[in-house]
Amino acid sequence: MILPINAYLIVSAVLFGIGVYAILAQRTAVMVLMGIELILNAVGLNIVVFWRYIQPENYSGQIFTIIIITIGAIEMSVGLAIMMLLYRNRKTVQVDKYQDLKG
Amino acid sequence: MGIILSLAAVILLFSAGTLITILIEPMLSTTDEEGPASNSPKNNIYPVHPDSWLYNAAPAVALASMAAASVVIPIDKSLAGADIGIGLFYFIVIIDYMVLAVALGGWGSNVPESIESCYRIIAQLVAYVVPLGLAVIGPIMMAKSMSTQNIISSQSSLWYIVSQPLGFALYIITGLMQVYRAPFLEPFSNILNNGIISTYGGWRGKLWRISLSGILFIVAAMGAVLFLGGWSGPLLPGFVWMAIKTFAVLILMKWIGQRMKLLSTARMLELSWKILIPAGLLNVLIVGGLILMGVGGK
Amino acid sequence: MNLGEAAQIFAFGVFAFISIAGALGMTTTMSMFRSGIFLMASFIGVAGLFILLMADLLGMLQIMMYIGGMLVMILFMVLFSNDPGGDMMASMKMPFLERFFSSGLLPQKKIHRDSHSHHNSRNNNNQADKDEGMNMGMDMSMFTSLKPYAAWIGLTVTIVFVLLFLLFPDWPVKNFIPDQDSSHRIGMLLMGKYMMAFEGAGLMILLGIYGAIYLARPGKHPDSKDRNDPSSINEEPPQAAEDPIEPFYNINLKELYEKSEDEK
Amino acid sequence: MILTWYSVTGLIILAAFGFILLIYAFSRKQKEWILNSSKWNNFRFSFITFALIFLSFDMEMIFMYPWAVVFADIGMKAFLDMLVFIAILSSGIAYSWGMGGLNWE
Repeated sequence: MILPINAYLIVSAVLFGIGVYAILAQRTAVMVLMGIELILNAVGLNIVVFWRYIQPENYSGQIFTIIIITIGAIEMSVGLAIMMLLYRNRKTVQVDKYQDLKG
Repeated sequence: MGIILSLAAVILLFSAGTLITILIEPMLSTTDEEGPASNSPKNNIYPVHPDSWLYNAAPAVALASMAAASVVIPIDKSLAGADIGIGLFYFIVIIDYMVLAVALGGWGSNVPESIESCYRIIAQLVAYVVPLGLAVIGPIMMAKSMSTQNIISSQSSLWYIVSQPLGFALYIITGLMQVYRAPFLEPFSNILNNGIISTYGGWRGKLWRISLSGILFIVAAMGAVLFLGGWSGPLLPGFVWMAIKTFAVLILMKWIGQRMKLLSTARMLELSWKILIPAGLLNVLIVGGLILMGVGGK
Repeated sequence: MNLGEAAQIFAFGVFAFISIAGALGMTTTMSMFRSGIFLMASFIGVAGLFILLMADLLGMLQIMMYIGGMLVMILFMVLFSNDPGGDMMASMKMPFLERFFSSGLLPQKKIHRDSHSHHNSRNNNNQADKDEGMNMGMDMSMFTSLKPYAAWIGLTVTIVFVLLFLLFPDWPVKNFIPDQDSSHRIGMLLMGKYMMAFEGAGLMILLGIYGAIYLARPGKHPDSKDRNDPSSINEEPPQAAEDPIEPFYNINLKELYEKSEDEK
Repeated sequence: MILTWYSVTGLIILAAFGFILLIYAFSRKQKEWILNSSKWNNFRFSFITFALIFLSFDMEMIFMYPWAVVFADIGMKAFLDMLVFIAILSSGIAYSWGMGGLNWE
């Protein structure tokens, strides 16, 4: 317990910032999906830190993180299926090329 | 101080185990070995345009995954690397690093055949992880804990191979998929001229050879722990029983390998998703019923 | 400050460095495969932090999920992009961070000089490259136009959170070692209080499978013709050298499947 | 206690990396090159649906392990729970099998 709680929170904050950069700066859809995975992960780390330092006797923090990782996995599979469809119709995955709805 | 002792014990015993596996393999295989046991080129060859970070990291990840997996295997009553509370889950997770290592090596070397073996390895990972998890759940349910020492102590009355034969069969088949031996050696087959083994020469080839044989030894040892009661045995000391059971499982896996037709990745994926996973789900329900009827899980 | 605590601080430093370097590498490296591997390294760093926080079941779950998931995602990346190896992009001028994280790759120019003919052969067999042409400007690049703004937004978000955590550190910290047998405790909670979460997650997994299968619509999209037939794919690998007794497993799933289709 | 277990694992992984660095230092053999052309594009990703449902099935394993550890203590209630869970997931497999997903395109 020698490490203060802020050390872990700063690490997850930096991961969150990099995730935001990854989503905004990347062109291919798969990299955007990886940015989202990174943000989900930073949030999971935050929850485990709060469980460990603030309420160690109640394990519901860990179950919350398990559900978050499940959501990350399912979102990855459905996201890749959608990209599969887009790749087959438009022959490209550059996110900024999908502008049909702009009208 | 205790950590250093158990560290030295694990490293000593598993390097000995791996070397014995390397010596035994030529004896067991009648035909010239095609899969991961084929010998790597002698000269120190390097691909011309490798992705140098990934290419050089691959043997290190392979050896680290083999070494980390050997922490959990108990050799005697007290002599385990570290009796981790979630030992079996740790074991299944650490074996995936071997797949990561082969994928890194395959893609990093930029040679067409090894790139193809990288794709085949990931297809094999997709095939074997879920049935392996389902096969391992039987012993966990009966032992009420995931640590390997508890599983062995709970098998003192009845070995798990007797109460759940379907789980043992599933474990052997997915164990063969895990170590890329005989029926499931598509990523290292002659079509892809031995996959990534042909792109690593000299001592790095030997490193791959050690890791791939070490993983075979460790999966056989874990099979002995899970289904044949590890080091528990009447007369002989613990580690002799463990050695006998491990090599029995090893020889069984090699024997099955020579009997079955080589499966291509397509057949393997269909086999695992259409037959092994339903059988695994059935195995979970059967073991649940057995426990409710009071057979295991005292 | 005995050995245990020093080791803990050292381990925290190593895992924090791995996760932040991995995340940075993911966004900046040119090769797509390598960015997947960097993201995997970042998740393994976070799993190490989980183990340091005594949540070992979560750490192992994290590693298992993200090694399998990441490798599958890399396969999709290779399928979608026509330059996953990062050769073409490695030759362009890059700021420091990109150059550092993609330093292992050999730039395309070298391949040009070495064997000019070989490069052309690579060029004409994938049609997608031909119409986009090899000499186009930055539109092939992996970054959108608003990259500098994104960098500033990411930076401000990080600075805001870090200052928040530094200036207001008054969390009600409790000095208590959690129960070591985490899998037993989680199992009891899953079966007891969080039964709905357990079944809800099952339903969500089912929805994930239904959605993915419906969207990917297998069997309706045979591979496009222009892909050359790779040499190494052959349906039936060579027969094992000698096969004394008939192997017990000899049914061929393909015919089994076709037979059941004919009856339909 | 968790930390001492994993410190053994960490030390063993460090030992493996050290062993490799040691060998790297001692090997001075002359390098020979094999020509390669990065032909990643003849990649036919024909197990798309296997990969997609593998992601979801990986998550099923996560929920099975804690359940398996506490199953013998709880008994019938846990068995019915898992029956529902397995029924849901086998319906996932049946759906993908029916839609023709489980074959190598």
